[in-house]
Amino acid sequence: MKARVTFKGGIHPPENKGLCGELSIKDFPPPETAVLPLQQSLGSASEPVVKKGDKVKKGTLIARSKGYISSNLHSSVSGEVIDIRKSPHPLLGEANAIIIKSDNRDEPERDYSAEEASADSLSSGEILELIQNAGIVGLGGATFPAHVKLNPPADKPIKTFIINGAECEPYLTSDHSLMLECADRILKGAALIKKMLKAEKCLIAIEENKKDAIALFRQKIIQLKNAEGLQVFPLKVKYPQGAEKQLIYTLTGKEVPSGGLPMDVSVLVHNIGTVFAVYEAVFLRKPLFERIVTVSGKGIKNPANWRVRIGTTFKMLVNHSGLADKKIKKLIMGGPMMGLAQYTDEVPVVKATSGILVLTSDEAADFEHLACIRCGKCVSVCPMGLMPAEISKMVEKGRIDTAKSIGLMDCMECGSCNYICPSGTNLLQYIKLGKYEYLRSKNVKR
Amino acid sequence: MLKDKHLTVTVSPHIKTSLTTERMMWIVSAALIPAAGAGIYFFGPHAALVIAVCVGASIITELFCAVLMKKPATIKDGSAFLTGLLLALCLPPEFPLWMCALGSFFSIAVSKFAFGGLGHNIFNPALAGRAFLMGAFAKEMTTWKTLQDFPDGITAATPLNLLKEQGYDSLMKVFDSHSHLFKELFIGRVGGSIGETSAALLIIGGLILIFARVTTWHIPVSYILTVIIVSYFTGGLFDIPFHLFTGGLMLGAFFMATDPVTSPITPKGQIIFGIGCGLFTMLIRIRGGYPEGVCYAILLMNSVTPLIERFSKTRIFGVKR
Amino acid sequence: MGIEVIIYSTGVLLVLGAGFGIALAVSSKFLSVEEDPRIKKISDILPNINCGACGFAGCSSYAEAIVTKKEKVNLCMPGGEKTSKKIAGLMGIAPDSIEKKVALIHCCGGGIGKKKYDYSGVKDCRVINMVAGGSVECDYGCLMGYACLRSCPVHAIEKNENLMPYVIRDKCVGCGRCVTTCPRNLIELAEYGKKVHILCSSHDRGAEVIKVCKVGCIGCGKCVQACPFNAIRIENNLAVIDYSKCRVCGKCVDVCPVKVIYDWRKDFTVPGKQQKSGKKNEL
Amino acid sequence: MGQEETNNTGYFKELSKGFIRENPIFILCLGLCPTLAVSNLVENAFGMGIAFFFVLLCSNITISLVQKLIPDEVRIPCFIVIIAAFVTVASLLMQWLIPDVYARMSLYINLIVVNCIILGRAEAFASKNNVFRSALDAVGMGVGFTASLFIISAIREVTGFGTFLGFRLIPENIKPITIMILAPGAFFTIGFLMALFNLIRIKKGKVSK
Repeated sequence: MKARVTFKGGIHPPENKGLCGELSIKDFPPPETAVLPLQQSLGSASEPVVKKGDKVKKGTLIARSKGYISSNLHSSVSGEVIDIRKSPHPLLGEANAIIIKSDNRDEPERDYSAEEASADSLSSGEILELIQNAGIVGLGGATFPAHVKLNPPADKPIKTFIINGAECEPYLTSDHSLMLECADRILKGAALIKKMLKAEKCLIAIEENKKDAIALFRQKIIQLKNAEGLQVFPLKVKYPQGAEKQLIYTLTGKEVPSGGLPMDVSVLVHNIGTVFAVYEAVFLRKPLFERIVTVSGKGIKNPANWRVRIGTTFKMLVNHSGLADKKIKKLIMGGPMMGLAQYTDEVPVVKATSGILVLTSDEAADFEHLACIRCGKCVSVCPMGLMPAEISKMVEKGRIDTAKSIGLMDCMECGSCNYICPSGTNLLQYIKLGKYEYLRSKNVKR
Repeated sequence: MLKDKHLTVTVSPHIKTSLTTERMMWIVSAALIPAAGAGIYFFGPHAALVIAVCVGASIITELFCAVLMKKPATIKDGSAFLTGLLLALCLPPEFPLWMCALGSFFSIAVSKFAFGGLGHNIFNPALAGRAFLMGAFAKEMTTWKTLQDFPDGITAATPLNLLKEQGYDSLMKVFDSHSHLFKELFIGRVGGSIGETSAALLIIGGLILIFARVTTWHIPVSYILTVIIVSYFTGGLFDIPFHLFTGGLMLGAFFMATDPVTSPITPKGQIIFGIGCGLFTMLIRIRGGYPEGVCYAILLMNSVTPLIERFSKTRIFGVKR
Repeated sequence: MGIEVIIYSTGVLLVLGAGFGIALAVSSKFLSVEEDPRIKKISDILPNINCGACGFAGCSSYAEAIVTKKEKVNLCMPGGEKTSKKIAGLMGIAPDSIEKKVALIHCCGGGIGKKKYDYSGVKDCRVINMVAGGSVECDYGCLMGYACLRSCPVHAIEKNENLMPYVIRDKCVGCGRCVTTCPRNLIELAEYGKKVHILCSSHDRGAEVIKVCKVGCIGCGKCVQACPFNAIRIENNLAVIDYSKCRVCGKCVDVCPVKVIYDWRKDFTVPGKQQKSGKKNEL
Repeated sequence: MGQEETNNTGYFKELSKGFIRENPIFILCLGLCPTLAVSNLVENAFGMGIAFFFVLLCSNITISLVQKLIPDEVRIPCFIVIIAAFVTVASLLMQWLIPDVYARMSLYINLIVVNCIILGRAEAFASKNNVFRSALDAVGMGVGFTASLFIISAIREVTGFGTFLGFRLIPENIKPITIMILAPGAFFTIGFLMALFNLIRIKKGKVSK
């Protein structure tokens, strides 16, 4: 099956995916000290269950989820808890974190390499519990706790389960390399989730620039015995192909209503990394304490994909990969389109870190801010069908209500408009400001 | 070590397209150069002087206004250069130079800076300048130059003028046959404004714009299609190429109507805009007092751009109509 | 012009005037809409800067609410006591007391505090605050994005020489727009009469404050001891004045080691600047 | 406008406000219709200005005299009657004194009846102030209007015809700018002068940007 339909809009930024060279995953050595921020997912921060001086092993639970939308946190090294204090956080600036000093023995809590035979006979509830205990969150970057997403309300059954392997962000190849190395396991995880959700179909969506992954998955599915409803779906190469709503539209033709969730159209989307983490949690009983991270950008001498423990600082990764002898401008967590710029390299890898980019000043060029010439490019690229220039102008004038009425809150902040704008106006920043102001005014009124 | 480096922190996205406003303006200017060159080749050195004066006066006016309004002077972005060039291309080749300068001044100072500068003007500055000159110096604006290498040298008027004032027969007398007329029109060896005569070169320039993604196909295609349809129904098959290749239609459709500032931002709005331009152009050409209607048609549609935008909003994803 | 013209025109005018006069009388009886004239009068009294401090969309809707919904007459902060009294007189009720309040920015170190990173993008503190927790090291410091300055309807906020925004107290009408605008909640409305304030909001421990800012409250407690009325307490590492007890003696000002307590009766109006008052008051 | 305190100081202020501060054309934007119509020749503009001045002065004085007599509800019809009477007088006078100017612009003279400056001053000022102040206001506004008209027409006549009061200023071989004597020219001129007046006011600090 070839991708025929696609969503409206989108852009084609230079991919730069080739920087990483061969797509093998290398193991990054466990860090001397791991910094594990308590806030790793959307919702509330988790509550520490260890205190200063406690000995922990790799995979020991160190913080428990607090509230429904929250996640567990496990130690990524074996060693001693030396402090719980405020430290840099890649998303929040600063937040409380558990600091663990490694004893260099890397002792696991249990053996994570042997596959549990009994996994196939588990009930849905048991699987969910395993997932929740393992502290799995959406690894695409949104970090929504996986057990919440996998437990839709009874009146909204899931018919189609989509595995998002689009990885449309430039530079990043972590999902791609994971797909190439662990196709079998991903498929196992996919089958498990599909069974658990009682979904009719399971679509694996992969962008066409990852031909080898598409071929590999197709071949594996043919080999599989119970591959009913399992399908690989090649996607047109463009950004933001991996955005949830756009992906659902491309694959099923259904539009998630404004303000709604994918389950409103009986669809559930999970990132490829999350599916892999689910496999590990259920079949290996391994909690989420490491993930694949792309370290790339033209500022890096040897870009590569690493399997990194959560809590490793960016500094270690960057130094290990080597800095290129160029003018370095930005350090980014995530992709260049939606990633967050960091002010220090002391921040640790968290569950949301899909990539670390060091961009040189010619890649991340600053634009001279010129007047909007109303070229309409932002309108034609907006995948949500908004008029970003209008919205940002309204926000700039302080007319938040007008901005709301023309779709301010429908923006998903993909940044396409900002990328394409020839005048270099900061459309997305104004839209973010507008959202902030709108939520704030709503809170005041309450 | 990253620590010693100066890290810049911004909101995402961190990469941007290389197609800047500045580059867009220069691409448009470059796309106009073949047509301008043809104008100079056909009409002689005075045409080059007209172009030079218009561009120079535009840039000087832009500088002057920027200083007066205490705004940073934006000569580098090429918008003043482009306005001057476009204005020159829709002026007659023998136009007095001081009038060129005055028109450029009007274009930049009144129709652009008085509205707030680049991005805020309601009317296309070059066309507004032309309309001003038309109002101020009607006689000079309709005095066309005779082409030296033309068979009998009597055609001191554009083909549209001939048709309007002397009728179909005299047009045929000058050009002998349809095929000859269309050939001359297509190449551009007819009377007219400096840059509007050579349809072939203008089409090439327009295609450059579309392929360089400076502009989209919506306005030119809907404009030209409307003209084709209207001319077919009002005059028949002969009228289609005649109306397409005479006057400033190609220049207007590819370079003037597509001016981003004064046209709607939504694709649907751009199509409506193009259709409106086409209808008004044909209305003025067929029923109006002027032989040529491109300039006023586009100016008229410019004035309703906000209205079009209001009625051609894009559909927000996930929102049912 | 003959005499007959005069007579004729007089007659025509008379007849027309009588006819239309009757028509007017009839229509005024049947078509008139009862509108309370007090609404317009109150509208005229109100300052018409539409600041929104009263909680209504604008001055005219507040005027309407006073007449139709018997809203309190002391809600107009910019107008102050004078306006309140005038409206009360018009409505025939006793005026409620009104305290003049001015905005106060509880930070004076944004411009001299340590920077966390180089920011580039929209220069608005509400945006800067979203990026990695703000561009200054101090978590409670002003980000110098001047959203307050732009939100002020009467241009009462300016930048001082350290580029910190400050409030011109005599221009401020106390509408409270800047209070809701500030993304770090550094601004509050303070009584105009109580002229001693602590210009810092940092709840960090003293050692951390010293690291990032020269003019940050370190919670040393010297002011607490100096206060003869027990009006100052240390709350979560930050000195806070209890205005119900404060008698504005100014003793705390002198003992503060980091100079974050300001006395507006002395000869400076601009925090961090020590400028003679009144000099920079014009726009 | 009418809310100035009625103390005895500032008579000069009352008089001079029409020149620049509250110039009827450039600041208050009143009476643009005759301004557009008659300002392409200085001669016409002058005639219009004089007629206008006369009507404004007389109506302001009369209205301030009878303000107590007129009931509030029917003040507009009464004002119109008064103004119309003076316009008739003015047009009769002009017909007698300067017949050739009158012939060119009789229509516009009659239209003074509904000119918004006169009605506006009557409504906003004369009906609330005493006779002397109203007269001062009328003189100020009248002079302001006439002067403004004179400036506009001078610019338009020189650029559009190349003449001033009929004398040729610009040599024949330089083409005059035809558009300046058409309605758009009036708009351009008024627009530029308005910008100039606003600039003066901003410089003086009367208006904040």
